[in-house]
Amino acid sequence: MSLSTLSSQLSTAATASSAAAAAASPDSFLERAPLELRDWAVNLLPTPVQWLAHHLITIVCILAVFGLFFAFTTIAERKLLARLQNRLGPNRSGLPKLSILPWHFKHTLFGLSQPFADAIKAITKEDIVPAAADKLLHFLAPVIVVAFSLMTFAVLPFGRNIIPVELDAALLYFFAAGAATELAIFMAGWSSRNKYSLLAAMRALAQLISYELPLILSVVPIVLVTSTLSTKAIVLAQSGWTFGFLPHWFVFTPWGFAGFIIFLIAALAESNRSPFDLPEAESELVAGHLTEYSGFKYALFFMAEYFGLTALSGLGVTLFLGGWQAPLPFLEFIPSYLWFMGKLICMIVFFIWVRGTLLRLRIDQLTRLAWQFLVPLALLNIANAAFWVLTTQWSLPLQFVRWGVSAAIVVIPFIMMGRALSASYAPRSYRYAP
Amino acid sequence: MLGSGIINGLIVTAKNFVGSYHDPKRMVTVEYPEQKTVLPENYRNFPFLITENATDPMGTLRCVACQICEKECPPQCIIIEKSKDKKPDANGKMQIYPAIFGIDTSVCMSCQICVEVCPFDAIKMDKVFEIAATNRFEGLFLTREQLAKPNSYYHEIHPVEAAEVDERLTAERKAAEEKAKAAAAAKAAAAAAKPAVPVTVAGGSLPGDRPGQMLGLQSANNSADPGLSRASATPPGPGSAPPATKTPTPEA
Amino acid sequence: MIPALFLIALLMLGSAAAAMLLRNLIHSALLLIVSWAGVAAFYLWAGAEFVAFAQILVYVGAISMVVLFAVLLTRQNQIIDTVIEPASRARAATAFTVAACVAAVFSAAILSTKFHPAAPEAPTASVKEIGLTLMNEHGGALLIVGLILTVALLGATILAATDRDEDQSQPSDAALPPKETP
Amino acid sequence: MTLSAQSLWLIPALPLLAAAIGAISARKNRSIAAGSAILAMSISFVLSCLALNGALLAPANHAFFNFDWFDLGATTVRLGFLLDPLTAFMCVMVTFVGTLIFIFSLGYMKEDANFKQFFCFLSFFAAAMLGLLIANSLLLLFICWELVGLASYLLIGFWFHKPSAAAAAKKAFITTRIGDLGLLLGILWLYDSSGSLLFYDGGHGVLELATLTSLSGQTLACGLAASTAIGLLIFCGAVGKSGQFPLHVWLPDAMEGPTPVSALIHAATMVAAGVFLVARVYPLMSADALLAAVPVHALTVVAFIGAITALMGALIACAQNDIKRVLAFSTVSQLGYMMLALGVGSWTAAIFHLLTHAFFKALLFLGAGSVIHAAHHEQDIRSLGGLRTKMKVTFANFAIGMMALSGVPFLFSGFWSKEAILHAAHGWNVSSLPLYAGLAAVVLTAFYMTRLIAETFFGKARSEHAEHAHENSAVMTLPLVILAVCAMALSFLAWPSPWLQHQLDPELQIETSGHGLMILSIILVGAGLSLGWWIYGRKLRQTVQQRDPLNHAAPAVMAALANRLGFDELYAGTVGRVNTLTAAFANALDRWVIGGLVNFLAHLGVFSGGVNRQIDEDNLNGGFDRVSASIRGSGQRYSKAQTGEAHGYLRVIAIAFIVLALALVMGGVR
Amino acid sequence: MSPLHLCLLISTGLFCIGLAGALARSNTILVLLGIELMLNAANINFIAFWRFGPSPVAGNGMIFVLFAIAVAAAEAAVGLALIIAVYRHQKNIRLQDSTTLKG
Repeated sequence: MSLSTLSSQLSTAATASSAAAAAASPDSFLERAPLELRDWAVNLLPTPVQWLAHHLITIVCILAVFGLFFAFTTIAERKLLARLQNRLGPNRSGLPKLSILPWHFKHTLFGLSQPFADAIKAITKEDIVPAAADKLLHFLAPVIVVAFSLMTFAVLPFGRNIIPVELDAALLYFFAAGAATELAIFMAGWSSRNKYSLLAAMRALAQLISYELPLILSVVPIVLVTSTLSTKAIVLAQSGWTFGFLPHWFVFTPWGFAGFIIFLIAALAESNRSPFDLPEAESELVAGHLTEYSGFKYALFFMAEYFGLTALSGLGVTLFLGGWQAPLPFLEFIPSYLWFMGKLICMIVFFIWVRGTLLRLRIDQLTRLAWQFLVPLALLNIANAAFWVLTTQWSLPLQFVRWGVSAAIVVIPFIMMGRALSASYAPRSYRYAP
Repeated sequence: MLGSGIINGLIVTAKNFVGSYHDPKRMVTVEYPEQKTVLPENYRNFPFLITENATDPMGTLRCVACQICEKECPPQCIIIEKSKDKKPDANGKMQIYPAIFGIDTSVCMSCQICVEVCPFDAIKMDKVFEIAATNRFEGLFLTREQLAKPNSYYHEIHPVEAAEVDERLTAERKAAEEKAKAAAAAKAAAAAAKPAVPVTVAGGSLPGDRPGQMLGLQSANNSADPGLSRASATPPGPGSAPPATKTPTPEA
Repeated sequence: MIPALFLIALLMLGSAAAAMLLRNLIHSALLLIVSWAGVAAFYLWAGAEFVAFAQILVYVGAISMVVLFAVLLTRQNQIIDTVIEPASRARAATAFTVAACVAAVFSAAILSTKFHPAAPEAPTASVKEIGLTLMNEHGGALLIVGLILTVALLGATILAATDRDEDQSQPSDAALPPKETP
Repeated sequence: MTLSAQSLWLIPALPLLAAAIGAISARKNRSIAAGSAILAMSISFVLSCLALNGALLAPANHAFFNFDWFDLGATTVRLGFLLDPLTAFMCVMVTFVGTLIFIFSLGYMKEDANFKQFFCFLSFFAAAMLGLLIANSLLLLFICWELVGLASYLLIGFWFHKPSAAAAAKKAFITTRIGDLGLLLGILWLYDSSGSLLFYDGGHGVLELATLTSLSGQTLACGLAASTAIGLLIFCGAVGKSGQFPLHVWLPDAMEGPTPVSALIHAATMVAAGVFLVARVYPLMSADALLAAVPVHALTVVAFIGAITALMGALIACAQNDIKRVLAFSTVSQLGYMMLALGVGSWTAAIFHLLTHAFFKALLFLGAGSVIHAAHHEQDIRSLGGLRTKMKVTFANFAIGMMALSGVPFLFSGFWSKEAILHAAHGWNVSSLPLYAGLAAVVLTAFYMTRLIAETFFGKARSEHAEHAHENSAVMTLPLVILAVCAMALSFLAWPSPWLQHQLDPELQIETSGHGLMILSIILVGAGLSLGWWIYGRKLRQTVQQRDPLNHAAPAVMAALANRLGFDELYAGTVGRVNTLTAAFANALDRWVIGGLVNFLAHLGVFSGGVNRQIDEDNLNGGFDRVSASIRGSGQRYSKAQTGEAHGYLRVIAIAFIVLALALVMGGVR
Repeated sequence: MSPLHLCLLISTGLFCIGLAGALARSNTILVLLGIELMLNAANINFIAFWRFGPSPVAGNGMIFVLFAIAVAAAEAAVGLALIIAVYRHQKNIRLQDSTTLKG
């Protein structure tokens, strides 16, 4: 098998999938509504500033939608976590008492206005900067972290035609922008002039760098199979249904499933979520690199973290869960962006669920998981995807062999490595002092 | 297999999630201002003063301003100023009373030492905890008027302990009465021999001269009646009513 | 187009020059990262977006981290030399002279050369074409680069790892908490 | 996605690589050897599937790839790879069963000190076997054939510290060599008369029409056609390797090797190589079929040898007490069946039976291995017993294997393949003796398998080891389950239509002659099973010492059968005796005559070496010393220029660059 | 002055800044970073010639740069590991102090 035949096969697979996607595209009014609205608004303006307005509207939309999304994620997280632990969660903050109204409408709205109360609190709090801090970097760190985590949204296809920037190398862009947030964490830790902040920042960096590897490696199979880096094309490659009800999402293939699991774990670690929230383990370290931050700057870091989580979930949806595609053909009348948001919410709820369930890992367990388990498994999974690509043309009886072998490639190493690894995750039996 | 534990855990929390909506028994949250948990009987936080007369709290404080608690208080949050004059106490005996009695609850550490050292059972621990105030120097500094609470309130919050205290006090009073009677009889006998001299009695029989109380010992050895001492050793149940004679009649 | 180029050049050269002049190593490193980002911006300007993202991913995402770790591990960020040795002053002077000479020679060569006119339209290269070229024409080179990277990273790990003997020479029970009494 | 004939070499190359890795890895490092072996086999399995996919696209097409091996004067020796359904099916079977057995070995050989070597040998064997399968040249086939023999020798003698194992290894090696001598002669004869050893070569191969016509046209002095004689010589090789009648004696002894080896080599794959060889050269064997004049057809011999073997193996199996010996003689008997099928003209039926037999016999052997492992290497069925409740999974799988082997109807693949053979034998118009032999063997097979099951699994445990046996880990039972599923699922290769046979030979016409034979054989199977149960199952054995019920009935016959009809003694008395005498003579010759000469030459060499050293030390060394001293001095002087200042070096480079650039510009070089 | 000239001049500037830094600084990390800058200058040249050259072959300049980036990453990793090893050995990373290997 030479490389050239491989690549030619890849190209035929890609063209076939894009052609299939082009065939089915029901464009209802709801589907087009957001874009039409934007075009209408842009056309109100004079021609020279239209391109600027076009981009500004996009940016503002992303900011508004995901800003609100962030706000409600926090309240949803608190309420869900509470429910997972048999508590009620915040349910007190309601409408402010307006003196102009003759009556007081007393309803707490199930505490839904909590994020706004939190926001007001964060903004009005005192902004403390340590005297010895590197003032400029201390200020820049939260700005950079929010900016870069927002930039990752630019390449996510939110709907059939809604994609802020259509890039050929979108995945590369996503990871490049994501990588820059690590710099901000370092800056935050270093500029605080607090040695615990610095240590925590280095620890956070170690974690982020080790988990960036499985994260990217878990995406490579997708690139291998779809032979493109464009998120739009990847979503299109997942269109269609077998027997009319089995969607062609990558998560429903053995390699895709394994990749999705690796992606989920790495995404959890990459967005500093429990059980990988060592960098800011509130109950152990003070707040890691955020120790010296307060008020709005702290809120910015917090926001960036949720943006990162949302962006990674969006990427996961795009890559493995079929993006904006409907799961069943007759559900296609629901606009694509709603499907995307629905899947996104599912992912985030899953993340919250995991947070409410699992305990925090030790740092040695964390790194061991990445280097001894996820990375080898992800590498194997790449080979698995290559096998999948090679066997695209197999006839029907051999398809079962294909599935079996592909599943075996991930399941057997998973069990074997898991067995070797689970010993190190057992409750420890030694005492600290000899 | 690696990961099965994670899935089990996820199932547990999912059960919690679903259960929290249809099974109110699961919920651990108490919605505080509306609902309150019942505090355990031995709960304590800040001291208060006991008065014998429910209608006029200020009238009959048990406190005689001996200032032992003020001296013993580790954070020194008690301030007492003796009165110049005397007033009759619950037993009708003339006593010095605290002109000023203040406790700074922002300093108090709820150690209960003041209660243990008080020879008159005059200061006890309270159960209030909602003492939030907007002013640290006025709102949290409790004066004599705020501190004084009737004995019935004490029975309400610590029934067992209050019953014991009352029992002991009654016994002591009885002993004092008998002693006084004996003294009166002796005096009568003496009067028969000598011309009578009028003497006021009862002061020396107050419970302050019992060292055992400081160490937290029960006062059974002091009570003359063995039946009463047995009753004090076995505390009455929570539902039992406080002794009817809260204010025993002064001696004749 | 050209004004954008000037802007990018200003960012790139300015931050690089500042990085080489500053005495605070962390600031230098961060400014260098800005400079690398400027290079990436240049690639974007030139239409090589794949390379630009790769540059950001590798330089801003990876190399910068290694640099910062190295700076912190060698603890040079806290020791800022207050005294400048005469020898280093002389070295800086020669360095500046030599660099100026090189710049002069280069610029002269560039300015005196007349290049063939550029192709009428800018070359486009989609990611797919790049991938195919990499895998087909340069497949061997790609393998070798992969090998080099693997060997280099393994070597770097071994070089930077502490020797076992050094660890053992440390008194081990000093760091432990006092014995627990049951 | 298919695999072309050109890249078929990948299939054996991977296990070979694994064997090499196993050979050079450290002895303690178990996981590398085992892991690489299993990985290589699984990848080979995938590749074989690819090859099968390609072969099935054009079943009649013999895709081949030939290449020059080396030149010998004017002649060029050529080798090649061949891809047709026969090869592909065999490859898939070998790699699949091999992978499962490798995994089973992980558990079975866990405690063995030579674990690593074992996997090395296994991989080596697999490589040789796969090489044999893909060969398009009788020469390449023969090379791999001998390598397979070597691997078999190594593996039978794996526990070489046991004298019986060492002896068995030697016996297997030497006995098969006798057959291989015939094969080698056949190959030489074939090369001499046809000038080529390639099977298919675009019209020039030995299996193609031109060569076959000329070969069958030549007649020898004794009246045989040349092709018949060559075919019979080649068949000699098959007789040796497949344990056919005169040379079957090594196969039961080969059970001294570890049980996975028995399963892989002496049940599923290697012993089937003889059948494969005959099927491969089938056009050559059957070239004389149309010649009425010749006194005997090659295939007739094959059929009768097969029939004798089938009957004899089944008979002896009835009287054996070692669980593995029973299965070994059963293997002999089943191989006889396959030979019978080849002989009566239905090579597709033979291959079908080969495939199904590979699965259920591997299953039976692995089941036996599981039992042996659990019972701490207690192999005597009289000492076992009662394992049905202790090892439920093993029992269930073993029972499936037993029913497949006995040919229990419809659900089990063995039934269909055996049926195909009996059908072919029925249609053979030369003689009906093979059919009767086959039918008798059907009864016997069902009988002895029932006996085996009853003794091993039913009743009560009759020894300490059997008492404490318990189920093995999943790594050992999982392959059993997979094989059991396959043993049943392979029925679909023949039902509802003989798909496999059509794939192997698209021109095949299978005439149906009613269901009479099938009903007869079902009755016979039932008879065998019930007879076995009547004798052994009704009154289960209670103690180890209790005599076999059949021994009561016919002690002499049973003693002869238990003694394997005395073949070993016969061979020891004749061939062995002669061999010993010859060896004594050769030993004397070597020790006194050749040894003396060699010693003299060695002393001569020592003397001349001493003279040489004297010259070297005096004259040459001094000169070299002086030269190197002067080089060292100059090196020290030059090294002063190295200051160790990195800045300095960089500066010099930069300045030199400026100077160079200026020189270029000034010199006008553009 | 064509864009190509401009690009080349910019790359010259970057190269010379890197060179001056590498020559002047005594901290080994900064010397290494100066060398990285020079590498980047070379990469700019590749892209410039690819973009403005007379007959660009699709992607060739980019591929050069990709390889250069990969090699630069390897170089940075090894170089910084060496620096850490040197630091552990001699407790500082002044380049002029590392002269153990002189003749």
